[in-house]
Amino acid sequence: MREAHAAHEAHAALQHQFDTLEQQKEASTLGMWVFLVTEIMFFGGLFCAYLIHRRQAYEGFAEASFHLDVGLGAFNTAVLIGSSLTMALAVWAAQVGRGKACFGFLVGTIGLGTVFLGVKVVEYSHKFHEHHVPGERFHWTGAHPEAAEVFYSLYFAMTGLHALHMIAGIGVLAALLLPAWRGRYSAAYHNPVELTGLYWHFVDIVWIFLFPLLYLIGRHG
Amino acid sequence: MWPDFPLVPEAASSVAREVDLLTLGWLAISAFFTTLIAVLILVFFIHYRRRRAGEVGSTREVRTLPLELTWSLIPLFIALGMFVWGVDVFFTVTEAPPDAVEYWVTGKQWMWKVQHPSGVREINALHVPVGQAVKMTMTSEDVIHSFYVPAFRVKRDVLPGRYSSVWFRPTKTGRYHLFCAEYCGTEHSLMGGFVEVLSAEDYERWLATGTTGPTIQASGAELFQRLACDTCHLPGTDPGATPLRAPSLHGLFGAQVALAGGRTIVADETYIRESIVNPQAKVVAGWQPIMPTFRGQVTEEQLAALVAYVKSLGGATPAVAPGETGAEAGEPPRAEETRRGEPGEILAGEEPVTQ
Amino acid sequence: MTIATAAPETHATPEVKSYLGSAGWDLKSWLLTRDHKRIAILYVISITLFFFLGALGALLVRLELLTPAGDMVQADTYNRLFTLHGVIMVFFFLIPSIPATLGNFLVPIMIGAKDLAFPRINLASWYLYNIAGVLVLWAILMGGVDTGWTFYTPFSTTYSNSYVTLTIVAVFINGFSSIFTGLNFIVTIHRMRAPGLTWFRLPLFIWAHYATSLIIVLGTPVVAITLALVAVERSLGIGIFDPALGGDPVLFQHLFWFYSHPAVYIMILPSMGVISELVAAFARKRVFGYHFVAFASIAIAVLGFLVWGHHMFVSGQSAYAGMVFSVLSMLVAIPSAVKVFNWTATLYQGSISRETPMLYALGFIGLFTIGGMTGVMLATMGIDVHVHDTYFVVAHFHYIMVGGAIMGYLGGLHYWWPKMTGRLYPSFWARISAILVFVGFNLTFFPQFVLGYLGMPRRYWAYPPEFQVLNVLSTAGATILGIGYLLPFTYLFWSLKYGQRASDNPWGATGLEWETTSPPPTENFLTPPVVTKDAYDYRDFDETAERRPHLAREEEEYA
Amino acid sequence: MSLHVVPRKVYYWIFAALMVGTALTVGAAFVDLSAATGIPGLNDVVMLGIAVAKAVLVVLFFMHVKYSGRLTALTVLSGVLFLVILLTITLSDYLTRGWL
Repeated sequence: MREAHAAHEAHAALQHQFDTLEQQKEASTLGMWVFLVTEIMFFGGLFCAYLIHRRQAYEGFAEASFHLDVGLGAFNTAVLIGSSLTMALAVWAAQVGRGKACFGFLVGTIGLGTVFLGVKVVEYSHKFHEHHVPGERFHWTGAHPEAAEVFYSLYFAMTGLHALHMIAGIGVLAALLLPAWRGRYSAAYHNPVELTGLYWHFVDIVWIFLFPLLYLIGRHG
Repeated sequence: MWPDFPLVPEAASSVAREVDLLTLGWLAISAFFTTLIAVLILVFFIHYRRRRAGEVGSTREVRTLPLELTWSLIPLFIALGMFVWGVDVFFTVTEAPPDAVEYWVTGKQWMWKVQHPSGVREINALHVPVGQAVKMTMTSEDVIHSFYVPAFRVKRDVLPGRYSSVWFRPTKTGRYHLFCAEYCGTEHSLMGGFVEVLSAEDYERWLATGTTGPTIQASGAELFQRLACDTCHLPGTDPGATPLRAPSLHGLFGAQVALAGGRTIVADETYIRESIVNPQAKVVAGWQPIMPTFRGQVTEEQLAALVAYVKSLGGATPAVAPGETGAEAGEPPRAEETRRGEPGEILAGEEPVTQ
Repeated sequence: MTIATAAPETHATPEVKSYLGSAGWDLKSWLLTRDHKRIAILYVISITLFFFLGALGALLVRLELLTPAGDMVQADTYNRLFTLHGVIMVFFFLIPSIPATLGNFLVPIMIGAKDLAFPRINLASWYLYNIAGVLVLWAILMGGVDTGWTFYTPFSTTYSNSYVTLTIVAVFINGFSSIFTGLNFIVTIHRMRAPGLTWFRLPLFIWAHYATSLIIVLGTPVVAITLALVAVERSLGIGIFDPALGGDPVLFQHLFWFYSHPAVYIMILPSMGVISELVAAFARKRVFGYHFVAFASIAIAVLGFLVWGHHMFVSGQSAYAGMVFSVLSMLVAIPSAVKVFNWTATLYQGSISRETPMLYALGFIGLFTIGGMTGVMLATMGIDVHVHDTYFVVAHFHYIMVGGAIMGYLGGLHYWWPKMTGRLYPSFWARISAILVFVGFNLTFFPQFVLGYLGMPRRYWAYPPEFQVLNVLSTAGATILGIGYLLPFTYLFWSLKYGQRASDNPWGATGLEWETTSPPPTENFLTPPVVTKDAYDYRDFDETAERRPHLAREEEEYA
Repeated sequence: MSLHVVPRKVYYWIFAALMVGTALTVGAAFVDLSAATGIPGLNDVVMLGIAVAKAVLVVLFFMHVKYSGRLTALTVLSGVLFLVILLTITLSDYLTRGWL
């Protein structure tokens, strides 16, 4: 809430509807969190569909999941966690006003994100060649063809939506590069980096759940 | 009620009065509260009307808690009481009694196809004897439909890919609307016809006018042989015989089935149907997933016959004597002769719903 | 509530420019505005267009139903008409109606802020709404969609031969427009309240909008992804919902109603907020049981998420899940009942005016009571089996959405119109229209309760002849209702140019919005307000003699 | 609210914990825990448990919820709560289908 005595801080980034940078920062942070709640529910619909279908056709899901590459999935998990680390460090660098370091960590985050997407492209093209992409050309030689198609429908929906979020995240990160290089972020003003960080970590969390749910069904069997 | 302008549909089933009573109960409560609110608003509106410009209402501080509790808790208790009553009526309406005779219904855009236990079939019409509890086991060939007979106060969605059921015991002879209540496409409003409730003798007479064919279980048994199901599942022979390639179907219906993968499910109509069209979905523990799918080879009505046959092999519901099905299994298919109407055709003597 | 420092006669200072003209009148200044008040006006224009389009659909539907036979339009056309009516009214009118217009205009003013927290997102919301609107119009012009607004699978995914995907894209985009509004409100209410404006000093309109925003933010994403899956399933032939491909249509219903039941509360809660304001202002009395009404809004928002399965008692859902949904539905009725009782109790010992907004408010309470009572009837499992998907349901939700939400919208529009435009409307015609709407509404929808209990299913193009009398009554009522809607459109439009100029506080009401000029300046207040009182505090009302010039209308009325 | 700069060391530790968690998840997937303990579905429980723990670490430290106000925590929890409502109530329908 605004302070009655608050004087207007003369800062270029302060928008007219706010009294202080502090109020602006708190508002935008809350806004990002509320947005992330909508994202939870957005992915939540898919997780719900996944849960019900997996319960109905567990054996088929396990069978289909065997055809995913655990190595690539685990590698990508590690890559994404690494990108979360560089993202957190980028926020740190912005907070302490080290623009060049912030720039470096942002580049690192973008790089790891790109690696993740690259691996995803490799995985998708495998699926495409094996005709495991649902639709007209879907072809399944093993058991449970119907459940396998449902599984891959959900696989592509969930990882595809996740990848779209990654791409959007990389776009936003790229927009931060120039201001970071120019040292625009400081202890007083680093909100764009921090909010992008929240978003990036959220995307990481989604993958933390997607990895065991999609790649690791019934592997012990 | 005056006859030309009814406010309540005819009550022609054993549960209709109970539903009406429940509705009447709620109506009384609704009328009480609505009248209370309306009268209070009108009285206050007149009595406390503004009499001069700038007048202000009472600014006295009042203790609100006692009133708030009163008007939260009283409606709460009423609502919970009505909930219990509603659940009670719901189970009366939905739980079929054990003596219910099973009919098989298939919905498709935009008609109802009914198979009587005797094997007689009809389209967009349903003839049932008065006083007899009947249970419709229903599925859909395409989209979701809903089987609705207002005079019986029963309704149930009919879904593709699984069976649902509705039951009723007609108490009055007569002709009642049969509607599709779940929007199902272009001719949704034309998907329906009439339920004719006949006296027992009239029903027998009506059945006799159609060409008699094998019972639904018998046509299922015939189909079972024609599709060579028996080569693996062996049900025609000794119920005790041990099949080699597939589990025996004797006593299957209603039983607990252990699946490969560790789960246990109850073998209901939907499971048996799924095992025919998508055999690998739920494989019985200890058996190989070698059964081919019959999707596309059997119609939804033939599936119903197969399921009815498997049900008749014993289980939780009263079974048809094994000898009976075995004897009729060899008869040639008679399905075509017993049809009482073509798709879209409206049976003689019945007006289209829409004039 | 009052302003400690602001001069009360600010409207008299001629140099104060209102938000309407301060940035110029050119189109560009409006289309690129970030002023929440201007965006509210833009939204009023947009939703009014869609309202009349949806109403046209309703009119044609009612005309077709004059006769039992399907004789005016083809069955297929009829199905596209009621779908048009449903999609437009639900997604493009009712959901944005109050939040995006009155809420947008009033939330910042009522909490003493200069604007919403994210003005650009607010403008983006309006643009998304219009993009979605253009897409849905495009779908309609190409031939429309025939799934009903519920998009039930597998009909929508596999069998319908209409523009389902395009419509879904439109609804999807519109969902984000809605989310942007909700997100903005939550942040604004949390972070931008004026000094001294604690949570329990907030007007109940704000509480209602906060609760609404929670539902929007938590529910809308689920329906967005669900409809996206329907579109993908339709285009690529994957099988999430179609049983022929291994899918599950009941799963669709769960996901759909998880949003679409709470969506009913998105429509009714803001309206309830409006009614609280109206009842307090026109009885000149603090709302009885303020805290209970405030918490009732939050309770409705939360409990509203636990009851979606009462749309599915006969769908093949388990009877036990049905029981849970049924009992929870009984619970959600209680906070609604609490509100109705509190509004009624507010009238007691009030000073009740007969201004138009109050007529709408009292009409709302009566109609909402009927809508609510029939709602719990539908949540009673034994009754729902019979009346599910019949005209009983149609009548019930129109009592909530038309008798509730639209009455609230019209009441609110008439209440804040002088504030928004600076003009008064002719109160004689306004009262006539309020009465016409009330009478026409009841005549339209009350017969439908009877029709439904008699067994007439909804979405029927042709029906058995014995249902004709009631259908004719209903269509007759719809005609009156239509006139009742055209009247305000006409005189409100007229008032923009010819209406008497409104004073800052023409109703003599409390609330920060009445402390600023009519219409307000761009940043809402000339002096940042500080709040020292509770909402609806009329204790000092008579002492402020300088208010009297504002009450010229009232002096006339009660001379 | 004053600015809270989290020391870099914390981030490195969290990163290490997340990597260990990932390794454990993969490990848990390939060992038949149900056979070893007799608890059905234990593998899935363990894997999801680790995933939840990892998510909590990310939320608390990388996303600074540990250092933020109650409102932030409440926002996160409400999101999770309503997701759980969606999942459990929907699932409860499917789990109780056979009861009648």
